[in-house]
Amino acid sequence: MSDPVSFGPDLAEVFGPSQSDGGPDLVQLLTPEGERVHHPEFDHDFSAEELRGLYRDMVLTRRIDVEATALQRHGELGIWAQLLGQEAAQIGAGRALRPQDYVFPTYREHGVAYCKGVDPLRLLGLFRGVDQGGWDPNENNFGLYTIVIGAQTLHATGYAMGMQRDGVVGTGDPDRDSAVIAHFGDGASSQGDVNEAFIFAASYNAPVVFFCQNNQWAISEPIERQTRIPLYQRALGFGFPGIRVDGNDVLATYAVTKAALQRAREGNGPSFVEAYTYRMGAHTTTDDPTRYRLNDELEHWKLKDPIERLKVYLRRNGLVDQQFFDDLDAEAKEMGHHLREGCKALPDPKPMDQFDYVFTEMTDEIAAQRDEFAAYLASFEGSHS
Amino acid sequence: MSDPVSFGPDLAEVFGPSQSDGGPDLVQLLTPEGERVHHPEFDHDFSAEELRGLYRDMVLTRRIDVEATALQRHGELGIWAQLLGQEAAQIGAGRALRPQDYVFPTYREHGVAYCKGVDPLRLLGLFRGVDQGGWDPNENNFGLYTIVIGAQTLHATGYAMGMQRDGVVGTGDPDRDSAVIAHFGDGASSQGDVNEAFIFAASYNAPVVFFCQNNQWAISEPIERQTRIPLYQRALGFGFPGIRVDGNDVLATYAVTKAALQRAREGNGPSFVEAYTYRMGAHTTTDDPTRYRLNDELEHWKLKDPIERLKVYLRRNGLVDQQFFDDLDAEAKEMGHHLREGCKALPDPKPMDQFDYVFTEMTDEIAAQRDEFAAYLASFEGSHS
Amino acid sequence: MSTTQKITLAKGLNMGLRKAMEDDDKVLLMGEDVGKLGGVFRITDGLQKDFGEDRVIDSPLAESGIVGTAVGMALRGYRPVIEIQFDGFVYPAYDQIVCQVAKYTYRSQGKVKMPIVIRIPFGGGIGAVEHHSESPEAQFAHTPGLKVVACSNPVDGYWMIQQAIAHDDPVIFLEPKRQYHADKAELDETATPEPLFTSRVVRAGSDATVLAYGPTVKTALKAAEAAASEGRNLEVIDLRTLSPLDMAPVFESVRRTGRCVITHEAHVNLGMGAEVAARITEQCFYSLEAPVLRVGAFDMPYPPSRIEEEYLPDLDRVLDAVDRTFAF
Amino acid sequence: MSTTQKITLAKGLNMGLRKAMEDDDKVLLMGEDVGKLGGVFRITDGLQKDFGEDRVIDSPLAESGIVGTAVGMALRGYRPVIEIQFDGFVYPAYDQIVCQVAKYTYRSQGKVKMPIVIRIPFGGGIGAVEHHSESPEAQFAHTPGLKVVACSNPVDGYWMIQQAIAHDDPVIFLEPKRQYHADKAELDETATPEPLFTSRVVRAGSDATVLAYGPTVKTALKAAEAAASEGRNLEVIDLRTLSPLDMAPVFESVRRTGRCVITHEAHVNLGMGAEVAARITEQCFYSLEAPVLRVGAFDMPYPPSRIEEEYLPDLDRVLDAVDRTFAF
Ligand SMILES: Cc1ncc(C[n+]2csc(CCOP(=O)(O)OP(=O)(O)O)c2C)c(N)n1
Ligand SMILES: Cc1ncc(C[n+]2csc(CCOP(=O)(O)OP(=O)(O)O)c2C)c(N)n1
Ligand SMILES: [Mg+2]
Ligand SMILES: [Mg+2]
Repeated sequence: MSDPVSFGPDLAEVFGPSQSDGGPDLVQLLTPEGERVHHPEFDHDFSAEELRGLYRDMVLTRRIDVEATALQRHGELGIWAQLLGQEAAQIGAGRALRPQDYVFPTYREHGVAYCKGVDPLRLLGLFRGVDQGGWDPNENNFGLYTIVIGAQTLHATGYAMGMQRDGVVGTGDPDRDSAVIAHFGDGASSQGDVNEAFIFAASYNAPVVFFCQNNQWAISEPIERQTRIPLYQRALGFGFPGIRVDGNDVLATYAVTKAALQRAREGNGPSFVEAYTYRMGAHTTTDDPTRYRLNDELEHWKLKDPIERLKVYLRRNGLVDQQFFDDLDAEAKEMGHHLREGCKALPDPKPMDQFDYVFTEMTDEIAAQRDEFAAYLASFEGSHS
Repeated sequence: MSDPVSFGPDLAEVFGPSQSDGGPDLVQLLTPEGERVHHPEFDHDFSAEELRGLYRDMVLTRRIDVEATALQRHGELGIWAQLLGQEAAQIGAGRALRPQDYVFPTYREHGVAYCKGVDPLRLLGLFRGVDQGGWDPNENNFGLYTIVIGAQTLHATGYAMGMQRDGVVGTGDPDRDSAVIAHFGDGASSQGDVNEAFIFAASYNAPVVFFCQNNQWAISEPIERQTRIPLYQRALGFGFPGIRVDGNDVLATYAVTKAALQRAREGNGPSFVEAYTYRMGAHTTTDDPTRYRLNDELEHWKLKDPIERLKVYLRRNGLVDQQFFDDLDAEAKEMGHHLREGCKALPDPKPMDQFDYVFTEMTDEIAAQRDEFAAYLASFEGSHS
Repeated sequence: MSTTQKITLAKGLNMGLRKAMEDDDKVLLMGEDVGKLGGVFRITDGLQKDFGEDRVIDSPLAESGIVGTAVGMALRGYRPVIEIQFDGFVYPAYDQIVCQVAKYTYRSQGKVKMPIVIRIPFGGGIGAVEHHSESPEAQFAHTPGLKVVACSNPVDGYWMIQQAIAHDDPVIFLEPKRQYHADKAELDETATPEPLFTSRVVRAGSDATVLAYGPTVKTALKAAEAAASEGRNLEVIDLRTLSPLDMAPVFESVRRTGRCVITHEAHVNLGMGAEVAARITEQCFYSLEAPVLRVGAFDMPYPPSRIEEEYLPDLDRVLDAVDRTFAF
Repeated sequence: MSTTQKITLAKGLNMGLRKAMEDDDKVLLMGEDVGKLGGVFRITDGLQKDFGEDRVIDSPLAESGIVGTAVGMALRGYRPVIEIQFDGFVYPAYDQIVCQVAKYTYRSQGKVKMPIVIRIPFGGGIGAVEHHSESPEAQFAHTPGLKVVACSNPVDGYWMIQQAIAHDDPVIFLEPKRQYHADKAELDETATPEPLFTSRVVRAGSDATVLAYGPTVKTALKAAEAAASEGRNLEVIDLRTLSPLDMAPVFESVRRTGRCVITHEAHVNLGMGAEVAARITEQCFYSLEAPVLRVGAFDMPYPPSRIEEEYLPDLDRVLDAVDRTFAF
């Protein structure tokens, strides 16, 4: 029996071929050309106002990103994690949330933060080095940015388990039923923590949506290093559904995420959404993507720009006029102004205050260190060695 | 769109129903009643000698286990991890190995160790507290027992990557082509490390077989805590085949593992074998399973005893005579004697020697500690405080 | 009117956990085998039966998962109490502990609390196999944002676990596993316990100070008894809190005695003894008749259990160190 | 005839890695982004191009996976050199490091070697966000079975990385990331380096001893210069090896000077300074005019980068501590 046997189910049959354009399983409601298509399962009747709103959100989000990138170039931020190209994935997901839903972001979820009502200016603090997340996570149900890859997926699962215990899952009351969304990247899917989060969520049937923005790259490493089959299929092995949506299609991302959240809120447990998208910028402002990827790829994805396709659709269907664009332009400018001025005005942290934050109440040990440090600093006043 | 949607593929459809008896996907060649059945993909023509050999291996393995358990009861071992009920899973897997294949065991792979030619006496050292694995892993290509759950699956994957670099995979030379087998339990499947091992193995197409003995329990926790779908299906989400075999059927386990190893040796990458079995004893000799599981369950599984069914088959088909059983009995007794006598004769470790093993060459620091300790011990000679 | 009962450490912890769960329904227990089995040491015995599966949670076999989900539950307002099955199995959760549990409060400038207790049965002496006898306290004490305490006796077990659970910062709670079922002590549930983050003089003396915590407190007390029979009067302090340290009683003692020995099961190199010695030397420089000496494990991995007692600090090695301080 | 060239630390490490790979084809590099990108700091720049993807391995994004597979490769006879992208990301691999890498040789009674080098860019001062400025050395030095070294300059970088790779025990190799592209130094590739596990006096002096390693060596040297201008003559020792420690030159120095300050970026509490201070006090008790003083981070998580320079030990804080030793 040394001839090669077919071992278990044929993977290609189970999963279908992997395709660089997202493959046949990609859920799409708006093509790159701006054509509205329909999906048998995931669809939604968008009102003109909804569509204009999503467009506006994406434009403002891109503006936040462009502005922050410029601030980094001008030395006002130490670094910035750009989201260029991922606006639809983030706005689609962010707008599918209800106020009672809770978000666990990575370091790139600027668009989701915006949807949750976090002042974008607050996002700059971390990158400017004045704080490590200046917003109150419980004010907008938007957690602090998490830098250790994947760690937040477990927090999300635990938070969702807390919701279960609070009796806010599956009650049938739409204002009460709640869910959690955990954001992470394609690279993060390789971390033990993320896979453990899948296991815990499945085991307890926790109301959490694992929302992965597969932007094709983890710094210099392509998605093929992390998985050899389409990533959304990872979920199947853990016993919950996975689905791939066109992450550059804000309508599809909205519809799919909404369904996933609803499923969770209703007590039907976790699911996995792979938003198939592309990081058009560098990993961060300190990265140089020309070292590891071809320009062709970027050009190819530029044709799928998430904002352009909705613009074309809105125009073609007469849902917008010039006034809309002018107003939005003004709003974006205002946003830019807010960030530029606000950034420079962000107060530097006070070294002496830092001692306050280590514990909920300062220990004697820390108080002693603070006092010594104060005395040391005071010793420079007047004479200086 | 607040009605519940069917979200992604229907799991029950993809995976089939989970069944406590192993379900329809269970590969079996010998029924609990000792009836030989055939499988379209995984079969093997066993010679009478092979069959008698497998039977003998299981009986001797059980004897090792029974003997060690008794030694623990008599205070000769601090603890013992029993394999009662898992003989077929271990012998099936162990006999499928070639000498050049390498094993990464847990703490329970006594049967596999035996197949690899490790003197069972050597296994006792760890449990007696005289060493932490007294065999040389490279002598029999049998790694040291690993106690931290799941850690060895990564070692296995790395070792397999080393084989790839050594050019001993996919050459077509059966004496050269090699593979690794990584043993772990159902509980272990929840560890980040195990899932990372799947990812690395898939990413590099490493020649490793992940061999999981699903004995239904991780100490007191049932398999349902770790997964809500059959465990072998976990592999599919990582992009390699998974298969469930009747782990109480030594013939099926042998055939399936052999195919999996061959696949790996030929350069076709990792696969996952779930040996569906049952831990008939306690987790270890310090465990009390009556606290968490019903006797009924045990009784149910006793009817599937891995040794009994092969005995019935051998007898019914006239492949054995009384002499065979008598000889085997004598051999088992001899094994018992070897373990009992050998165990008590295992030399206690010498405290002074321990300093030698921390590093490949002793550092001055450690030498100083050794010398101080020696002087301290010497101070007791003669007078004593 | 106080009623007292004789309890083991295991019982004290079990009673303390029960009390904490009764007092605050946000308290949850999580871990491997903590439910039906009541934990491999039976510390959570009976609690799932009485408080249900939602509050005493058997987890999948993944320590990072346990701690990581506990962080999420704490963010939702719960007070998770985690059992790590054995000391050597805390490391898969190390990242979540040092990067998340320890830092969340600081990261959020105090806006977020992390009232998580991580219970770790620690230390050796039970004849176990590898990874079951570790003393990982120094690594946690080195990490800002964590508090680290160690109980040494049944009564402290009862009170300290309740105090740790009621505390709003994360606490690494070390339990000397060899003591779980060893000695009994009289518990008066109506008494008022001392604050959690305090050291305690457990035997007064004047010739030298011996510092200990967790399992070595008993060793130190035995050493003091033996020394007394030879006319040497040792003061023994149970540190109880390892981070923050409560050094005031230590300084006071060492200034009186001039000599100090610290003993723990952890490796000497960069163990708690290093920090305590450095602080004593900084603060009591002119009082010291001898350097602070440290008695702990040799700098090697924990040995096979047949010889563990030769490696663990014992009465003789403590006395030997005391003798050496007198040789200065 | 020796030819020399001026190199940065980044260049020295890159050259050293290349040399090690040329010398021994069992040497493999593994890590996130070490291949095409050459690492986020470009330390492995060009190596995948020249040695191929089988020897310079871009890994999935999982640190435990990287270290765990390296253990397997070491068992197969390879010599893996791992790059951890930033200090703060070593913790997911902590379990594999302390329970497997550190213990395998001991567990097998010396039958198995673990020639693994784990390179960690460490320390702050680069204006980074959280988790990118940590100093985790004490945790590894506390773990028996690991060796821990820190380079401080380009020439040491070149030699030490080769020596670490050629060494048969696991080495945690700390690289002061703020120095990667800072100063250049003259490298003579034909020179004979000192042994790996040795400390080195980098400035002779007689009034007090300042100990440093990694990024603080430069700080200490600057402090010594400033002190010299005020007539105080500081001896500076670059510890280089943190485990094992090479204390002989330190004891010799402190016995002469009677005063010692140690500085590192890690937290003072249970940092390397605690161990070094304890050992000095034990061995040089009668020579000490003052306690060994420690200058390091306050016991809080690493702060937002805008104020990191106020937290990191600097020239002034080192001098202040030296002053304080003279106040005794
Ligand atoms: C545990 C850990 N390891 C490494 C890093 C360094 N790092 C930051 S982002 C990144 C790539 C993440 O890729 P992905 O998950 O795809 O997210 P993306 O940045 O593409 O959105 C890496 C390796 C980290 N932050 N945490
Ligand atoms: C990291 C870690 N956590 C916890 C333990 C304690 N422990 C030992 S065996 C075990 C259960 C293992 O179950 P499973 O993987 O199913 O293997 P089995 O013992 O059933 O063969 C546990 C929790 C451990 N050894 N390592
Ligand atoms: Mg990505
Ligand atoms: Mg099991």
